[in-house]
Order: sequence, then C-alpha cells, then structure tokens
Amino acid sequence: MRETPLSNCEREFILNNIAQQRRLDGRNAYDYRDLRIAFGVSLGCCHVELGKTRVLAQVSCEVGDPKQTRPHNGVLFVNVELSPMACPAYEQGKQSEEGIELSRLMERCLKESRCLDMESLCIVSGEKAWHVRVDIHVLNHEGNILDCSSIAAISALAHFRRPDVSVHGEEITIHTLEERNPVPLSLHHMPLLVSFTFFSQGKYMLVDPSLKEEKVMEGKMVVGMNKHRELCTLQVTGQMLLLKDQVLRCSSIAVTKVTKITELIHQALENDKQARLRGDKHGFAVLVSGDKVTSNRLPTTEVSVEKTEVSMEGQSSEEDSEDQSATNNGADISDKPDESTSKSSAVHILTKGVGMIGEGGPSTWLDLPQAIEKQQKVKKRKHRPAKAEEEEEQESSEEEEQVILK
Amino acid sequence: MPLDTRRLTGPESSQSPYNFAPVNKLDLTQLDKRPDGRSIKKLRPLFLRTNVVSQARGSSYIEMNETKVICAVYGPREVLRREDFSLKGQLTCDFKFTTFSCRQRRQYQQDSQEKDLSVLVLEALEPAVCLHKYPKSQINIFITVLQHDGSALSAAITCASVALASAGIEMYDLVVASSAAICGSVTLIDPTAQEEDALLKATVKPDNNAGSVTVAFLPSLSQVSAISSDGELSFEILNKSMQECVANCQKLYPVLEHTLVKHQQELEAGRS
Amino acid sequence: MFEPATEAKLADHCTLCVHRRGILTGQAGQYNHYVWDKSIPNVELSPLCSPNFRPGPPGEQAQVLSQNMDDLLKTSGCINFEDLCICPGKLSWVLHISLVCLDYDGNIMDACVLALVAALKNTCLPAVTVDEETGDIKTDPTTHTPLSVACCPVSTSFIVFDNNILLVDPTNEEEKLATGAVTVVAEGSNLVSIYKPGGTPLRDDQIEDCIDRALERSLEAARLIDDTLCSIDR
Amino acid sequence: MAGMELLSDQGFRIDGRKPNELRRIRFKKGVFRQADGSAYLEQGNTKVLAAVYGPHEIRGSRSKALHDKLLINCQYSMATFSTQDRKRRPRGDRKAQEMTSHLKQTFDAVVLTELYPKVQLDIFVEVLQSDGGNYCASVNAATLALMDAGIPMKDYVIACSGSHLRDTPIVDMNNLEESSGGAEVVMAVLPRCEQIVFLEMNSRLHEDHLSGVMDHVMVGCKDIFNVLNQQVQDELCQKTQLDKLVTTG
Amino acid sequence: MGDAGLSEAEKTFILHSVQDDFREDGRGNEDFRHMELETSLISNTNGSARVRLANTDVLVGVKVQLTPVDPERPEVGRLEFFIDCSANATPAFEGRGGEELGSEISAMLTRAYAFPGAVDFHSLCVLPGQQCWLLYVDVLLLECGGNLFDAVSIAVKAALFNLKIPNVTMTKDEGGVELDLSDDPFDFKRLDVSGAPIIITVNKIGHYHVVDASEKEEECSLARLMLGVTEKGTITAMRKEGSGSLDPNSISDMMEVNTRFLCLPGI
Amino acid sequence: MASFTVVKQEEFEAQQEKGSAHVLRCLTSGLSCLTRQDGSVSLSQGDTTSIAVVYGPAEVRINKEQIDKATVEVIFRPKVGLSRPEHRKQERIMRNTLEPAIEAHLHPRSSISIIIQETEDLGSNLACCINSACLALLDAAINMNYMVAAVSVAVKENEDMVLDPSKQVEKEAKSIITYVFDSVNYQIVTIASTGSFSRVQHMEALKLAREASKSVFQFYRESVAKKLLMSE
Amino acid sequence: MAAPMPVCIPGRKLCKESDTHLPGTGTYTRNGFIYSSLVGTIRETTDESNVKTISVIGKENNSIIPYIDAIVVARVTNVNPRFCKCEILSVGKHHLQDAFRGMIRKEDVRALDRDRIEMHKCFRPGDIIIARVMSLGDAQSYLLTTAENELGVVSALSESGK
Repeated sequence: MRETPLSNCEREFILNNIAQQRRLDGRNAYDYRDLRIAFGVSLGCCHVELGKTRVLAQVSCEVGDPKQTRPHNGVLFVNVELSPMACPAYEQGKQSEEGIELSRLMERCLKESRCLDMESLCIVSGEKAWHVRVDIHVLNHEGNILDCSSIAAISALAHFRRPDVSVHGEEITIHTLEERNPVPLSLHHMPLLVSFTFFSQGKYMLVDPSLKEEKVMEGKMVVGMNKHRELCTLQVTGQMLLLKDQVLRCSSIAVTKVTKITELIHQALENDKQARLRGDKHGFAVLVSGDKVTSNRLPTTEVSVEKTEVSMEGQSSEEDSEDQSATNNGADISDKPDESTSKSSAVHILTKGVGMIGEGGPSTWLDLPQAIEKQQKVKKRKHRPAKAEEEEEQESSEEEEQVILK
Repeated sequence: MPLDTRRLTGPESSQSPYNFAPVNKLDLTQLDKRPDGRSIKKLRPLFLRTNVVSQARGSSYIEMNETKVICAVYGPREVLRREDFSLKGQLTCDFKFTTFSCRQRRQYQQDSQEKDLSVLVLEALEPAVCLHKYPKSQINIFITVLQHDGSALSAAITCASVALASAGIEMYDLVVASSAAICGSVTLIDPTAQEEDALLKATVKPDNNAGSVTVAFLPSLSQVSAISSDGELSFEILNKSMQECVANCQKLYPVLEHTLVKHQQELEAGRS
Repeated sequence: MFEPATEAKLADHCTLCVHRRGILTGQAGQYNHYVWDKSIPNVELSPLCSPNFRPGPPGEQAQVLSQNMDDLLKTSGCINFEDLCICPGKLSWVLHISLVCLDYDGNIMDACVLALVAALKNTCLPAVTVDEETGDIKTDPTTHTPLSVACCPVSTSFIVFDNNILLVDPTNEEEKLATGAVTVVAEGSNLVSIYKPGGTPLRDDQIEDCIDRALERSLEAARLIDDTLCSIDR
Repeated sequence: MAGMELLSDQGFRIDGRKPNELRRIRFKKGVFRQADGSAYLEQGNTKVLAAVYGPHEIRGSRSKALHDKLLINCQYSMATFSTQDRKRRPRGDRKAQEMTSHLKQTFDAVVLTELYPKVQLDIFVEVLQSDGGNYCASVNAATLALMDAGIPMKDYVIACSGSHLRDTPIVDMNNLEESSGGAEVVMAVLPRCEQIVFLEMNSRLHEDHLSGVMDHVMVGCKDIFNVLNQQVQDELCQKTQLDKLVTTG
Repeated sequence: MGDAGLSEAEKTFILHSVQDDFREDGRGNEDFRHMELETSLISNTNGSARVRLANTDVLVGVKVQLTPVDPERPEVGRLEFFIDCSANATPAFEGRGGEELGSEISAMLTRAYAFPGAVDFHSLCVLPGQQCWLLYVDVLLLECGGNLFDAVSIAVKAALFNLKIPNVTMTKDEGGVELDLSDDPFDFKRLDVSGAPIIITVNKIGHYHVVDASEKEEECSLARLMLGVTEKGTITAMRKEGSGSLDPNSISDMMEVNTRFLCLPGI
Repeated sequence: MASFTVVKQEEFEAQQEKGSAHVLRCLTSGLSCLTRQDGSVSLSQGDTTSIAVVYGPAEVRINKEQIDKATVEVIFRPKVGLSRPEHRKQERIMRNTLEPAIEAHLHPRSSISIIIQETEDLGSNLACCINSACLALLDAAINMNYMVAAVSVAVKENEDMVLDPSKQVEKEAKSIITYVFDSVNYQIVTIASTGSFSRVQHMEALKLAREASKSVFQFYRESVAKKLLMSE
Repeated sequence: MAAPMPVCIPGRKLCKESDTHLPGTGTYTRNGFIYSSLVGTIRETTDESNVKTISVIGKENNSIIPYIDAIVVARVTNVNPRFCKCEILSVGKHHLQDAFRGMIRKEDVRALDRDRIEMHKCFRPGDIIIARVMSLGDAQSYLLTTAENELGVVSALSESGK
C-alpha cells in the first residue's frame, strides 16, 4: 500500500508553525514526547512508547560457533524489520532503503560502540560462544522510530538474562532457568540515539520529530551518545548542507537528552525488578489493562461442562445423528469411502515393492524404477525394439532415409 | 539463525556415512570387464516412456539402469517480465539433481554445476525447436535427476527432447545425446558414476589422456547441437571419441522413435 | 549404494520419498536443550510436478507440508529418536527426508504421509563403529540394521465441497473448488492429529464421520504398506 | 592502549606520516571507453574505479522516475580480493547497501539534478584495493568521473576521514588506524563554502574533541581539493591548447 | 553477452568482411587483437594480473587460504573460480545482472582446470588428509569488448603464474600438528603453471571460423566452439556455445583452428 | 485492579498444575490501541498477549488482485527471529480460519490484510492470536459472516483436561488441541492438534472448548459495545 | 478414422517439395524436402487443382498459442475509458493451460459509431467474451477486437453478482 502523501497546504502550515517556534502537539523545539517503558514477563523483552510511536524489542540468545576472525568473542546480531504492522507503506519481507538505514544505525550504535562486553559471551575460545540476537519490531510508526527503537533495544539488553553455563573440560552444560539463576549481560555503557530534524535550509531544528514533521523535513542528523558524553554514532542523512556549529549544537543538546533518558531506563528496570521480587503482576498484561477507555476485561471464568460419561452418551447420540444426516442428505457423504471400505480390503501386490489399494486401478506410473527392474515381462516388451534396432542399425538407418510418401 | 528460513534445516556438521566407509578403488587403465559386466563399447539398456506427469503438457521418463531422469515440459506460456520480451519464442531449462540422487547429499538450491548443466541442455535443444512458431511466449523445460549413475547429462538431453516432442512442440528434429569416458587408451561408452569419478581420481601420467565427452546430435539433420568435454585429451582421441558418440546417438535414435510412435498411437486410440 | 526409496501413488498422484542418512558429528547433540532435530523432512513441490509451482524457494504450501511432516514425526512417536543415537553426546544419525512430488494431482498430504512411513519402514542404517581413543569413525555399508518404526500413522484427507458435501481423496480439480478441508491422521485406534485449517464450519457429526472413515482406512493402508514391504526381499 | 603504537612519541603515525599529512593521491580520468565518464583514483593503497553512465532513460520500472529532477542511481561494490581477508560477495551485504545509499545522498546534494527531470544517472564505484577511507576515495573518484562525464555540479565534493589519537587529531586514516577501534569521523564537504554534505562517525569519541577533529578533517578535504583541482586544471589547459592547434591546423 | 543491437545491414557487412578475411578493424580471421598484460598490482592479493584485450578489460586476484581437505580427495589442494561482472562494464550488470554470465565463465574455467595436470594440486596440499591450500581465483570484469573467455583465461593463468604462496612450517605437538605461516614477504613458493590451459574461442560466422571476435562479431555468430588448450596441445575442455548447431566436420575444422594458437598458452 | 488479577493468576496456575481445570484465563483487550491502522487490538489471555492490526479494504497489489472479491492476507510475526515453516503453518491456519468469516465479495479488487504480532507466548498462543485477529477485524468494522473464537485444550499424561493451558502445562501435556468455533451456531471452523489422543478425549475437549468459546464471544460483544459507547 | 494413418516424428523426411506437393501445418521444408516437425499422423489434402498439401496432425489439431485472426474466448479483468484488459482462456477449440493477456481498445469494440462507445457500458470485469486476435500487440498483451456480429460478451453476471 502506498503512503498517502502530505497535501501542500498541510506542508505549508506545518512549516509556518515551525518557523514561529510552534509544533502541532504544542511541544517546544527541543522537547521529547512522553516516554513509557515496560518489560515483558519473559526476560529481555521491552516495550517502549514514545508518544504514539511504539516499539517492541526482544533479546534472545543461542549457542553457536564464534566468528573465525574473532574466536574469543560472542556474536551480537541486530535485526530491525519494518513490517506493514507499523505503517501501511512498509512491505513484508523486502528491506526498504529506510529499513537498511535504520538497522545499520542500530548496529553501529550497539555493536561498533562496543557497549556489550563480547569477551564475556565466549564459552570455549574458538569453539562455542553465545549468539545474542536483538529483534526490534516497530508496532506503530508515529515518527522518530529510530530513537524509540534504540531505547527499546538497549533497555531490553539491560533487562535480559542468559542461561548460565559451566565448562568441565570437554563437557559444556547449559543450565536451565530452573537449575541456576540466569546471568545478566555485561553492558559497558548505554548508547542512545537522538535524532534532530532540520527545516528550510537547516534554519530550524527540532528534536524527536513526529510523523508529519518527518514528512516535511529536509534532512536529519542522528547523534548517538552515552551518559558519559561520549559520541557513539554521528550521521547526517537527507539532502542538506550543514555547517560545523550546527553539528556541535546538536551534540550539546544530545548530552542533556541522553542523561535524562538513561535515568528513566534505570528507573524502569528498577521498578520491574521490584515487581518481580514482590511477585507482583508484571508484563504486558498490565499495559493492556482494563483501565483505558477502549479496553475491556473479562475476569478469569469457570467453564462448567458435563462430565465425561455425559459426553460418552453424547458420542452415541452423535453417532445416530450421523446416520440421520447420512440418510436425510444423501449427497452429504460421498459413497467413495464406502466402496473403498467394502472391497479395498484386498491389497494387490503388483510386483515386488509395488502394491496398490482402493479405486482407480493401477496408475500411469506403474512401470517406474522398482517396478521395472523386477517386472521382467514389462521390461522385455519395452526393450525388444531397442535391442532389435541396435543389432540391425544399418537397416533402420536406411529406412530412415527412405521416403514415406511419393 | 538458519539461513534458509523456508525449509527445515538440520545441523551443518552432518556428514555422509560413506565418508567413513572404506573406498574401493577402480583402476580404469587395466580393466578387462566393467563393474556392471558390460563390454567397453556397450550402451546400457535404455528405457523410455512418455506421459508420466499428468499435469504437464508433455513429459517423459528415461532410465539407463541406475540413472533415472524425469522431465516435464510446460507452455508455451506468456512471458511475464517485459524485459525479456521477444517476438521469437524462448526456451528455458531448469536442471536439478534431487538431494538424494548422488553419493554425496546435494543441496536444495541449484548449485553452479546444475546451472552449468541447465545451460548445456538448453543449448543442445535450442537448435532443434522451431521457436519462431511461438512468438512472445516461452516454453519451460524442467528436468529432475532422481538417481545419478553416470551420463546424467546425455540422459537429460535425450529425455527432454522426447518430452518436447510428446508435448506437441514443433521441432526440426529430435536430439539424442550420448557420452564416453576416455582413460589412457580405453574409451568407455556410456560410463557409470563409479567409472566417472574413478576417472577424476585416476592418477595418469601427464601425457596420458583422461576425460569424458558428451555429444548431442540431431540424427536426421546430422548436426551436432552440443558438445562438451572435461579432462585432458589429445586432439585425435577427442575427435575419435566424438565420432563414436555420434554413432551411438544413431543407435539410440530408433528407441526414441519407437516410444514416440507408441505414444501417438495411444493418443489416437484415446481419441477414437 | 541405494537410498531406501518409496513412492506413494494415489491415482495420478505420485510422491517419491527418499531418506538420506547422515552422521551428525561434532558435539552439537551435547547441549541438553540445544539438541538438533534428528529427522529433517522437506517436501519439494517442484515446478516439474504442476504448473501451479514456480522455480525458486519452496512456497507456502510446501513449507506447511514440510512442517506437517515434521510435527507428525515428532508427535506420532513412530520413530524413537533414541535409536538414532550412536554414541551419546558425540555421534548420532540424522535422517534427511526429502519428499519430492513428481506429479501433483491433489491430496498431496495423504501421499506424503504414506510415502514417509513406507520410506521409514525400509530405511536401513549401515553399521558404525567408533574407535574409543582416536575417535575415528568407521562405517560398513555392507551390514545394515533396519530402522525400527514403532507405528504407522495414516492420513486421510477430505474436502468440503459446496459447504456440506464431504469428499475423500480429492483430486487437484476438486481441491481448487473446495470450500474447506479436513485431514485426520490416525494410527490404530488413536488419532495422531486432526487438522482442519479453517474453511466452512462443520457439524460435529461430520467431523465424527471423517474420524470413523480415517480409522477404517488407516488399517487398510497399514496393511498395504506392510504387504508391499514384505514383497521386497531384503 | 591502541593509541600508543599508532602515534609514536615523536608524533609520527604508523605509516610515518605526520598527524595532518595526507596519503599520496594519484588519479586518471577517462579510463574506460564505454562509460560516459570514468576515473581511477589511488589514495595511498586504496584504489578505486568509478564509472558514470547517463543521463539516460530510466532502466527497469518507469515508476522510479522523478518528475522534477534527475534520479541518481549508485552502486558501491568491492572486489572480492580487495580486502585483507577475502570477501564472500562483492556487493549486496548491508554495509555495501549502506555505502550505496550514502553515495547517493552525497551526490544528490551536489549534482544539479533539476536540470534533467525524468531521467537517470548511474554512478558505479568499484573498490579494487581497500586500505582505509573507502568512502572518501569513492566520493573523490566519483566526483572526477562525473566531471569526466560533464555532469553539472555545484562544486567539487570532497571526502576525508579523521580521528583523534592521544589528544592529537589525525586525518586520512589508513586501514590499520581504522581497525584499531579508535573513533572515525568521515566528512564529505563542498570545499569552497565549507558546507557539510555528509557526516558520519563510528566508535567512541568524547564530545569535547569533536570540534577539533572536524576542523582538521575540513582542512584535509581542502588539501585533497587542491591536489585534484590542480591536475584537472592542467589537463584542461593542455586539452584546450591541443584543440587550438587542431583548429588552427 | 553480445548486445550491441546490430541492424541487419551491419550484420551482413560483418559477414562479408569475414568472408574476404578482412575484418572491420583490419584483422584477418585468425588474428588476435592487441593485448596488454600486467601482473602483481593488488598488494592485498597473493597474485594478481590484469589483461586488456582491445576494449576487454579483466582484473584477476588470487588469494590463498588454508582449509580442511575435501574428504573425497584428501591429498590435493583446490581451486575456486569466481567471476564478478562489475557494473562499470555495463549498467546491465548492476545488482545481480552479471551473475549469469559470471557463472557461465566460471563453469568453463572450472572445467578447463579440472584435470590433474592443470597445476600441481599435490603441492597445494599442506598436510595430507587434513589441511590444504584453497586458491580463490577472483576475476573482476571491468569492461567487455568481446572474447571475454579467452581474455579471462589468459589473465587467470598470468595471475597464477604471479602467485606467491607463503611457506608453511609444521611443528608436531601433542594435540596434533601446529601450522604457522611465515610472515616474511620473501619466504614463499611459486606455483608451476606450465600445464595450465587457456581458453580459445572460435566463432562460426557464416561458413568461416573467426578467433578473438569483437562484441559485434559475436552477435553475428550463432555458434562458437570454446576449447581449453595447453601448451602440449592437449584439449582440457570443450564446449559448444550459442543457439546454433554444427556439423561434425566443421567441429574438427574449428579444433584445427584452435590448435594453431598453441603458441598462446606459453605467455 | 492489578492485585485482583494477581491473586486470580496464581490460583489459576496452581489449579492447572494440580489437575484438570476448566477455567479460561482472564481476557483483556485494548481496541484501537494503535493509530496508523484501520483496526488494531492488543489482547491478553492471562499472560499470553498478542497484537493484531487490520488494514483494509485498501488498494491491492496488481498481481494479487481478485476481480470478484477482496484478497485477504494474514501475516504472523514471531517475536524472535524470522518466520519459519512453523509460522507459515500458523499463518495458513489463521488465514483459512478468517477468510470465510470475512464478507470478501463486498470489496472486490481490494485487499484486507491482517498482521498479527506475537508479543508474549505463555501458553495457548495460537488461540490468542486468532482471537485478537477477530477482534481487530471487528475494530476495523469489516463486514463479517460470523465471528470466530479459538480455545485450546491440553490433555495431560494422566488424561486430565486443561482448558486454556499455560506454557508450563503445554510443556508437560500429552497433546494440545486448538478449536475454533463460529458465533452463529458454534460449529467447528478449525481444529489444530499436536500430540496423539483418543476420539473420546477429542469429544470431551470439544465440548469443553465449545462452552468456553461462548464466554469468549460474550467478551467480544462487551469489548466492542464498550468501545462504541465511548465513541459516542 | 478408417485405416490408421502412418505416424511420424519430428525430422522425418516426408517427400519432395514441388508445385504438386505443398507443406502444410506441422511441417517445414529444408533444401527441397518437406519434413515433419511434430509427432503425429500424416495427412494429405488434395484440392480441385490436384495440388496435395502435406500436413502432420499432432495431439492438438490447431495452434496452442493465440495467432492472428484466431477466435479466442477471454475473461475481462479490468476496464477503463480507453481500453479493457482481459485474459485469453482458449484459442479456437484448444483450452490454454495458462492464460495470455489481451487488450481491446475502445475503437475495436464495435464496427458502428465507434466514437460513441463507452467502455464501461460494454464490458464489466468478469464478463466472458469471444473476440478475434487483431495483432500480436506489444510486450504486454495481444490486441483483440469484438467488432463483428458474432463476437462480444457471451456470459456475464448482474450488478448484484447473481
């Protein structure tokens, strides 16, 4: 499905507002929309809402071989898929330009900033290591999925626990969650992406663009940073010409944003931890809790049903109902099966390794490999001509020359 | 993360048990009798039949002892991609070994060898088909080798040409193919798989011949529509064995003829 | 060197099923909950068998079929995967099962199951010996041990025609017109699976009827397989 | 600490360069006959071929055409033998795709696209040998190829990379410096007006150092510009003189 | 290959030019075009070569890598060919456009090199039954002006000739054998390529046989015969290409023509 | 409210552990929880949650166009990794279940696409997905012939029946059967089973599931009613 | 048919081409001879001037792809003011295994007052029509016409689809 384009007047309207330092949702230029982080019941599952934009991130791991180039390291794999779930413009399966850019940015933010301690993921050097996989699902695209997914990804990584392993010589045992407490991944730092959008030759700049703003922007600059004021990624996309000081301004703003968001994440993690300790209700069931206007809840319900014996006689009753149906609409059950049941009790063995049953008689495939090898008579018939021709080939060849019609 | 998400995938580290089995070497240079008891110059019995795939426009099945090939022909269909549109008809060929057809387990995806063979079969058949009669449409040939015991290529070509004929596609002539393996002084006609890879492993003196030839031949136009050879061969030997293959094609031709005539008669019987 | 091969034919429909045994080396089997599957069935609906299929990776139908075969193998318990273990944690058999459709004329599910079971039943594993200290593996293709197959599940497919008529063993044509399908896989008196993927809603008695017929048929088909296999001298 | 051997105490880099010193640049325009424009460029051990086809009518689906401007279509690929350990495939992997889109972005900004509505321009870049700064070399080579093809542009677009080692910014990094894990800043600029067309940074760099590095990279770009411009001008003069001779007989 | 889009008139012109043995670029039917050959230009490879045959421009790089041996033949090393048709040559090759041609060429090369005498495969085996050298022969097609197969094969042979395989020292210890490569750039061994074949293509245009056809001429020929020939004059691979068919005699003639170019392999 | 479910939840888990339990876990739905789609629902059955969205009737890709009715496509997105044959199977089941329920012929040459995202699988995932999809269709106001409700039943080794099993129970169970019923006269739309069982068990499970499905339908009605109420 | 006619296969030489023997369908001529190009039975038809036409009849009696002037049955797939697209289901008696795309331009719908044709009043998607092939058309589709008395829509459904 194609994305419905923005009408010119709408475009104008938005741009004018931006020019007057106003945004449609009443935010200031450097404000984020309100951020909500929730964790699933399963570990390493994080759900982030940034305004109306929603992203789900799930971290998983499995044991595999390490890369030849880095035998002492585990492997981190980041997968961002823009499915039609998020917005109709995206197509299932094929990666769009946007998708590639997004997933590369995520990769650079998480991998190349080396926020995850790869050595700690190694089980047996050069033989076995953990493959950690981050799946990021964009559920709803209302602008700035990039920041949202980076938040989701990093908090999911922080929330995740991998099963414990113990190595005794050759033996490698992976302990189930019941046997031993799973261990968290060791994160060096928490890089986050902050994107800045530019309008009208970079004259105006906004943080956390909404969908509409993204549609009218001329370019975007993404700053990846952690709370130690270390830049982890920097990227300018779109067709625009920037000047150095603009870049610097962005990075300085990013600092404040990152520190704030990082705090939020830590807080959320803490809450989840407490909830689990208290055996409280956690997970998404809370997210879709019945308190919203559009939502509804049916409390756990007892289903009363007659006991087995009842259903037994139910069976008998159904049996007779069946014959009824068989009688009243004759077409109901084709008589094919009846026939087969009646006479097909006899299995015909045609040759060694070839048997048949039921209607229709032997198939065209009767003389196939096994059949033919054994089935001498068939084979003979087949082969006589071949042989014959082989013997008197001259004759056959001249017959070929001879003219049939004159 | 399995790479092929559309199939059930097993462990990569799995190996064929035959890798651990003792290998029995077969020396072709001094061999009086062939493993299957044929004489050097003898062809394997050829079994052909048509109409094996009910859904196809034309189809055929060929069997040379343990080499078993099935082929189906579909079309003429319309060309969907506007890029490869042409007023002349097009022929496509898709050659595949089943995973279990060979000694070593094969992959599901078409590998380079199969691609190469597809092209060879295609070029062998193209000269024989009256493509100008099928404007802006294409004819698809699908070949599957169920079991590979040598000379799969020649079997496939022969099989395909019969399938085309049985499909009622207009052709200038049938195509018959046959192959030979040369090792030193001996020339084995219609080699089996065992002989073929014995050939590859054969440690012959540098100036000695070791290789194989496959020739596709249009019998009644007496034209060679495809020829391919592997291994190191001297010019004379190659030429000689090529002639031999041509001769063998002539021998096989009547079998094809017989099969097709029978096929047609069955049709007639069906009509009346 | 022959792979156990069987073909199941329902009228014009033919499926060739072959097992390729492979030895799984390495220690993959060792990780208790990262064990590899020991049987990998794959159904190939090649463009050869019907004009509906195009070349390239398997389409949805083929994938679903492969999955069904897999589920069947796993849940029916017709092969005991412990038997496939040669040397615990180190070495085990892997059954690569390819089901190649040669002629597609409907009711492929039944054909596949039939072929699958028959092929399993005449699978032979060559003897394997492992040298303790060196860890060298030796196989002897001359001596075979047949794979023990506990039971033989049989699938019976019905299509729902025009919302209330049930037809067994549908042809390609019938399947195109069908408004729903039911597949019952039975084994002796037990049901291995009932598979009715949507379609028109059916009354209980209709389902019951399908089950009845499936149970009957399963006995016959089992007999077919056994008799046929007996007829092969091995 | 990686920085140590990368920058000696005497302030020399691993390949003996000074921190703000560029690698040797050699290039040749018009190396292919069949392409409309082409260029071969060496920056140290990084060797790149660029070819330009078009503007020509849209290939493939018409829907790609832009009604108001030129469609620029890029492909970045690396020869399988170009890298230290062999690449499996020359293109199509994520990194290559990303690089492709970066090139596209860069040249969309500088080529006067509005002059050729509804048509397509192909820029193909082939890295024969990679020793760091692939993007930079590609951009510079492509710029030359575009000139060779006579495609109107705002200005040269020049790319250069830089980093920050032991409190000293360095420019035009080679492979060793890149793979050492230090920060890498890549910039593509219009050298005359100092405008940034493309900016990218990987790994970690403290925010305070950013400004310094950017300055040096900018200078680096200008140096490259001068080198290229010099030769281009000379060639042009020679050519015009030749033409004069021809015309005057 | 051969998509110059010729008009009938042009075709007949070429046909005639071939008939009177005076082709459009002034060559006779059995003359090659001007060829340049340079070696060792990519420092990242173990051996590299570039061939420019008129407009056909081919770059070959060879990389060596230690790999476990093929269980089927445990005592020899392996060659692997990969042809990448760069989009620089023609926009048609963009993306996957060139793959078909690429695989065709690599298939032909693989055949031509698939006999024991091609190179000394045994010398490529480092540790019989365990480790051997895998030679990645990567061909990069930069520009195509006809007769690709020949040009590629020549470039490949040159690159193999130029190949420097680092020496390996083996140290026995209790886990097994320790292999280490010498990093000294001058401590290497060469590969003997005297047996290596090159491909010569003979095009049948009208009733005449033409070697080293230009792109235009290729389009005019319905069938061509490609042979891999060695210095010794043996034929290591033969293949008929194109949609036409040939009668047996003309094949022999074409082979004759080929064998006249045996001088070429000895570059 | 939170506390209320917590208690229930634990009781419930316990009950399932100890033997046959004929309880449906608590259902929670959030209609039009997303903004970009024509219909969207996040549904949770106990801890098992899934999000389903619906687009359509909308323009259809030319190669999928059907001239007499709308093209219904279902995409199931697993939470981890790319979709594999097992998910294809689920997709197929869901599509065949929902397609006849939709009155496709009202919107010829258009597409109705349903995308279902697994967000938390803690037992009876398939049922949850199907139910959420049906709700999403209702939320998108697509004309339907009937609603569908899915319920899974697990048969334990000791022959006990467990309705709407949790992950733990599913692991131990001998077989799991998922039934889908239509809302008109509660006939069987879909059966999908893993593991073997006797026909008696099948019939017992069927009865149980059918009863349960009625309360699910009730839940649908309430949810939609509530939504409509709010929108007024 | 009475006596089974001789069956021939592709490449079989039938007879010399001469002004009394002309090549018919299923044959081709090569240096002076008529060869068969099909598996089929040979048939010779003699016209009044005693000229024999040699033809070979394969499994179908007529061509298996649309050819110019063939009468085809097609289903309309979509309609717009200038033309309507349809898929050709069968050529003459031969039913096509998979359909070919066809197109009827506004001016080819009917012979009389062509300039007052309104496509959507002539065709609706799903209609089954009989048409004649005008030309092979472009890369996309064959050009069809219904501008004859015995051509046009032969089966259609009402608005309500009943």
